[in-house]
Amino acid sequence: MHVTFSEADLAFQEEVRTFFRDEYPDEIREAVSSGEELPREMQIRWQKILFEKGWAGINWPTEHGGTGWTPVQKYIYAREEGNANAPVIVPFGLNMVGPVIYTFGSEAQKNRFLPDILASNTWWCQGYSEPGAGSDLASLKTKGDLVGDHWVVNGTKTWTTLGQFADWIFCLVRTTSDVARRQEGISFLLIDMKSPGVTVKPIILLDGTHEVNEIHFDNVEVPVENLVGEEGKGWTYGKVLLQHERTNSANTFRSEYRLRKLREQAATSVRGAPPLADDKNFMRRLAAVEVELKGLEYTELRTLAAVSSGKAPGPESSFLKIKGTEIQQAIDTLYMDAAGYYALPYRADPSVGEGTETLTALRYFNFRKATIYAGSNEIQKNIIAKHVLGL
Amino acid sequence: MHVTFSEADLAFQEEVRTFFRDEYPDEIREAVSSGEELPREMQIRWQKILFEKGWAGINWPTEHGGTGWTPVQKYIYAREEGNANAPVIVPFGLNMVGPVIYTFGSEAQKNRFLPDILASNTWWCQGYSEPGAGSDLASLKTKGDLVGDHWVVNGTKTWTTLGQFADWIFCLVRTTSDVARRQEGISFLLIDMKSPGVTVKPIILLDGTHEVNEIHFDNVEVPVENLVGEEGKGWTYGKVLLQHERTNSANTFRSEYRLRKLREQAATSVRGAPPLADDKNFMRRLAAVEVELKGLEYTELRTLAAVSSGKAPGPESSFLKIKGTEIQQAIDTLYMDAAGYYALPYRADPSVGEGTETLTALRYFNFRKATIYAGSNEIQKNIIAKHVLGL
Amino acid sequence: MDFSLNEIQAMLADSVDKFIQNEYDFDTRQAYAESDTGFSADVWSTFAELGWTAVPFAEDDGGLDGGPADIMVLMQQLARGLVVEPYLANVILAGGILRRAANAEQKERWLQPMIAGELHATLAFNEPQARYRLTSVATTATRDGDDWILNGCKGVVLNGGTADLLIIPARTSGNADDERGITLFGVAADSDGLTCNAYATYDGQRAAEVILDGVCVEDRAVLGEVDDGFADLDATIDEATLAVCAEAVGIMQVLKDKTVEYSKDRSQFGVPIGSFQELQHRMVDMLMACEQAQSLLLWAVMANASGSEESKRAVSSIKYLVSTAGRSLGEDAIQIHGGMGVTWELDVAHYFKRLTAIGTMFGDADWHLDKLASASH
Amino acid sequence: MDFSLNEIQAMLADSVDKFIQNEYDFDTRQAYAESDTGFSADVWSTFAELGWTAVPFAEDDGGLDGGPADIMVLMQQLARGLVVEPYLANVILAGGILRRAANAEQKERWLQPMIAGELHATLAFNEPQARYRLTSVATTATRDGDDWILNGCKGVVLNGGTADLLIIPARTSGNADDERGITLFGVAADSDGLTCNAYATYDGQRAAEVILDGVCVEDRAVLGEVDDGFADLDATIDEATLAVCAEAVGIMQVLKDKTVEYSKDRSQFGVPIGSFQELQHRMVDMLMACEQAQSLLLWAVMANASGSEESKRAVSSIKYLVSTAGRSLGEDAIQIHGGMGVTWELDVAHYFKRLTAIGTMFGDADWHLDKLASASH
Repeated sequence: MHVTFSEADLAFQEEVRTFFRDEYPDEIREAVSSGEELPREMQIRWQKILFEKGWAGINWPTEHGGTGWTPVQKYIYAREEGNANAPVIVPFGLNMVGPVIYTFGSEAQKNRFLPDILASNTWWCQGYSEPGAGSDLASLKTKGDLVGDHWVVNGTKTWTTLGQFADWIFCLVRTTSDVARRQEGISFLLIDMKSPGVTVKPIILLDGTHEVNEIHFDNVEVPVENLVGEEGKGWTYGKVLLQHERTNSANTFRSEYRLRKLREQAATSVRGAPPLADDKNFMRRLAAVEVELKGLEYTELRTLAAVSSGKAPGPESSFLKIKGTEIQQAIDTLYMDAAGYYALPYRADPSVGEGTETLTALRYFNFRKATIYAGSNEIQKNIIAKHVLGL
Repeated sequence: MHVTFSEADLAFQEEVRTFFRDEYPDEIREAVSSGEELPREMQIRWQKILFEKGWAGINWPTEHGGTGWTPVQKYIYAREEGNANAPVIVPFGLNMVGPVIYTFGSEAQKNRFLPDILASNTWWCQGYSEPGAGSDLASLKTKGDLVGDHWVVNGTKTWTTLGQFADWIFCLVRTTSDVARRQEGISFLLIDMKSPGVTVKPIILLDGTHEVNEIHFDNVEVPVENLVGEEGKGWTYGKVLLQHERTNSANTFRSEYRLRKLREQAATSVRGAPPLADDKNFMRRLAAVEVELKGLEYTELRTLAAVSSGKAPGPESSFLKIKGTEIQQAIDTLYMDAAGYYALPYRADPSVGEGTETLTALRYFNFRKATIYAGSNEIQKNIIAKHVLGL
Repeated sequence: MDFSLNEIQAMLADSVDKFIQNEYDFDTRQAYAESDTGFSADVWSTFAELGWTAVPFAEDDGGLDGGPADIMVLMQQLARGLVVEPYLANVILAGGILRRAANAEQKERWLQPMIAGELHATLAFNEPQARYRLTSVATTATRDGDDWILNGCKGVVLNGGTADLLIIPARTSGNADDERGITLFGVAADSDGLTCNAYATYDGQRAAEVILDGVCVEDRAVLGEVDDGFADLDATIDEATLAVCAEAVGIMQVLKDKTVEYSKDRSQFGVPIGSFQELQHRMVDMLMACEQAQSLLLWAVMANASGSEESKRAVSSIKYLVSTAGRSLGEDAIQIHGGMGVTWELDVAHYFKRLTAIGTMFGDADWHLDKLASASH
Repeated sequence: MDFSLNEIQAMLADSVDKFIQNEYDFDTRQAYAESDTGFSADVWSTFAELGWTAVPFAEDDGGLDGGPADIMVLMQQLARGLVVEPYLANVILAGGILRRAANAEQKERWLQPMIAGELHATLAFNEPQARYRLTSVATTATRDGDDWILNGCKGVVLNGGTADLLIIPARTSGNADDERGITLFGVAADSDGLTCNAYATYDGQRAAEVILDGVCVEDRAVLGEVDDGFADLDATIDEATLAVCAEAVGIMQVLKDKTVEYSKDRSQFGVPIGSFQELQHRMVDMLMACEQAQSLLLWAVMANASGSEESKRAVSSIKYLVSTAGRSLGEDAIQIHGGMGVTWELDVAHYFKRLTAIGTMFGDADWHLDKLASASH
């Protein structure tokens, strides 16, 4: 029983640490620290730096330009990335559609799409949710009719994150309606956002940000060669992504970074006030979240150890999603409460408050979404009740 | 908007206060304070004192020897009773079967049973729950067959509180099995505990106390004149009781008394330790319960004001039951945590610990029942969801 | 014992309710909130015409002689419209000081025009280093002949940007955090040396950072006695706390109702989400939180009105509940609304944001629970 | 990185598991708990024969050279049987001190017979006024020629009534609550002036109040250095904390499993209660609490074993979790079992009581969260 790494892993850790120290540009570092959304061009610049380094395809096999890392290496990488507070990779291309294409796509699709995804030349977005569907994903209504050598797509997708920047969208589309189970008859289509009939309508979130969109498809023609895998099997491909989305949402190292920063902040005087570290109540709440996070870290490590020793990951992803998002929100709340009155100003002059104080409430509001998206936490509990407890 | 009482009510309050000061025997007062279960004879002695004073039938109309008090008077009485830490009245006769008999019973039943109930000459117990039924009361299986001028009763009742002392039991018994709704065909029978075929089997609770029992009926003959009201209408009569049982379970003034005592205790040094009042965390938890209790008190007052102005009480009883028992359990927990290691000794030599310290955990364990009995809190929430929120 | 509204309260509740129903729908509110000043001058005039700005003031001062219960009724109704007009800043905060401390000349100069809706005022009770300590007054006022010179910063001054009059607590003696030595000054917003950096707050309201750099005021700017301003400041903040708690309770009820309604309309997996037991129980918890909050609010208002010794404890109790139960009720409302709950478009998110802002105002849950923990009963 | 058991641990786990399965069912446990001594002497001999009492001791002392991870495995398995034999008192508490502080002669006199199961020992780490402060040692030891005279009280001494040897921390210098000035003494239970008032505890175990009234011991009773006993006491209590946390995690898993099982079997309103969504989500919370607890336990055990600087923080973290999440898990287990959950007859209630007792032991949730709050990271 130990959590020490092998010599090779320690050397890898050193390499990653050096990379983040030396090659993470100060300009981007500061933009991330500001707490504001990272501008698109900085996001792409960073992803291209990773591509140059050969670290864009974390989960990808080497044959497609991926890292081919072991689970332990991925873990080490994620930890260093969190410690460095590096930008969160936009997942839709690299972590979502990429793996679907190299797993289920044709050779032509692989050749056409994978290089640009890896190099962050194309910006992808996700067309899963639909208005009125929410967590009940299989109830989707967007339709594709085969007309000649095109799928003619009609319908609406929603909650499409950063769709306003996207070149391409991957969609679940109902291509056969006469099916026994609602999960059947759904296909996985790749759609060029420049196609005639595609409209992007912003959805403004409660904190005033434009982050998600509604995408309308009005007789959009999609060449048949943009169907991934078999017609009607899209649900199966899509589920693979969802599983990934959930594991990813634990965000352990991001949370660890933020808690550490909060402890540092609490030890100093902000705006001439006594340090929050003198406030036992606040520190107790902080400590209670630290305990939960440490538990989650070791739960992840246990999952990792199981995966490394060849066991398939199970519904742990639901567990990690629930705990991870609960902890994220608890941290958001602590930051907001630490700011006191200075959480109130809305995108005020930066001279108001100190550091990121005036953004704390906005983040708190924005991240209420964390327990809703990617299958609400209630849905995750239903999954655990059924698949783990057998209820 | 005011909570002041009328002159007459204030005079009544003074009378009640004087009564508890002067006529509540020290011996019983000390026995109650000890935290141990009150011996049967003291319980009866106290109830007879109330009877002599004319205060036994709090809810009873004057024609049957009741007080005829207004809702405000009952409220004042309950408050003074709580402040005095007077014994809790055993409810089965005075508060439960009594009202059923004077409301639905025959003249003969009224004459036969009511005087002894009022004078606490007979000890009653309740036969509602059955093994395996739990909160699903209507699933009861105890059967009564009409044979000549007797109901022949077979079956088992459980969780019968203090049934080991009882002279009589009132029971819900299925007398017709061919019914459209399970709530039909149930009758309300009064059964002499000395009848042949009645056996009382103790159930020991997790704290080691004998408080509840299983009552077996093996061809017990019950004279037809012991059927209350109409055959098959017992559910309706029984529901009246349950409503009462729930309101009663708020126990606001008992909780208030216990919190006040706990604050006093915290201000003093126990076993030479620094006063708990110096422990900000403990006092914060205590204060948070005080807030909840004050809210409950005013919720009760609002209900009382509504009832006084002629509005019928609604599903508030479920609300009061949930909050009241949650608060009771929170107070139990505080007492146990205050005792620290000295909650551990089990019925030890009284020289171990101070005051009631060694009984605190036992009470905590025993009162886990509070959120289970009288319709579990989950059932109460179902009721509110349906009848108040319309879900 | 009577919890019903008296005739005047019932009329007040009814008139606010009608106003919200007829003239203050959500889109209108949003338009006012996004306007330059953050509220509608016309609506504010209407408030004055309807006498709402006069409620807590003495008849001799042109008021309606109302008390905490009347303010409670009004605030609980205004909450339903998420009203952005500066009632709290003008009537409760500045008004609370003026009512208590102003002399006849000051009332004529400041209070009466404020009641008439012609002068905007606010109370700068907060400083950047203060967190929730009212006594943390680092702003100084020093004698300069017959005048006073004020120096310091005031933080998150509610509606500071549109106020004509700023009431400034300043230290005239004593040490940081002493109660004694705080003096209240009425300072015109256009005074030399006064800078006001105004901004929107996340709840659709407005506030400002105010810098006083050698601001010179005459002696007649002093409200009440020199060095003795704390008691009035403290009493005013207690009233303001009750006022925002009444608003919060109103918001909690709206959020609860809207969530229950939504759960009946919204279907998932072929059934209304309100049929899921776990959500049902959560909505029952929301209902119970509303009832507890309403109960504590009544207690606190009556205790405050009667000047009972319980008053401070009651105020901290309702504020603690609003900050804790209000927060979890708000979070549940958003969660049950799902994706829709986190959009700007839906009013629910804006009720939630206002409720969150109130949670912090005049002391958060920790602050008030600390007071309750050390209170003797 | 490897969380699997090594060969010895797997064998240990397996042998305890087999023992519980075959020889320690619930009725047997209850009979032992209700016997005069509160445990079975035969079972204790078996423990010694199987080498379980030897686990944490050095090979030179007749031990198996095991570490915290081995103790964790053992305690987590013993938990499943709610074992009442005094493993904690003898092996972890008294053994922890003897292992660290005893000289060769003392080891031969006390440690080896204890490992052999022939001598019962315990550590009287608590005093009536101490609450959870280990430093609160008011019991005094004063020099009397070559001997020491002990006076004072020790409270809730685990298995004090059946111990032959009591290890008594006593103050030989310094003031109340000083770390320095505490000396550890090995005192025979039958010493003149030592009174032991033994009683059962609510979790089916035993404890005692011990009064030392001029108890005279020779100098060779001193374990370790005079005045310098605190470090060994503190390290032993950390290990004991981990041991009871491992037991608690074992109990939590049992309670979770039994509750899930019960909810499948038990029907109400014509369906298994496990089909009610609200209960399902609560059982998911129970599962998640078990996973978090298991994770923190592993962290704490590894940190303690490696003597890492995180060790204290890790111990407080798992104890805090066990005391809070354990409590609510236990309460939920009882609630979901309904009426059956509050009966003596069902084992569930007894697991719950033991879990509650552990919640208090070596510091409750508040105590450990305070430590975590002020820890620097």
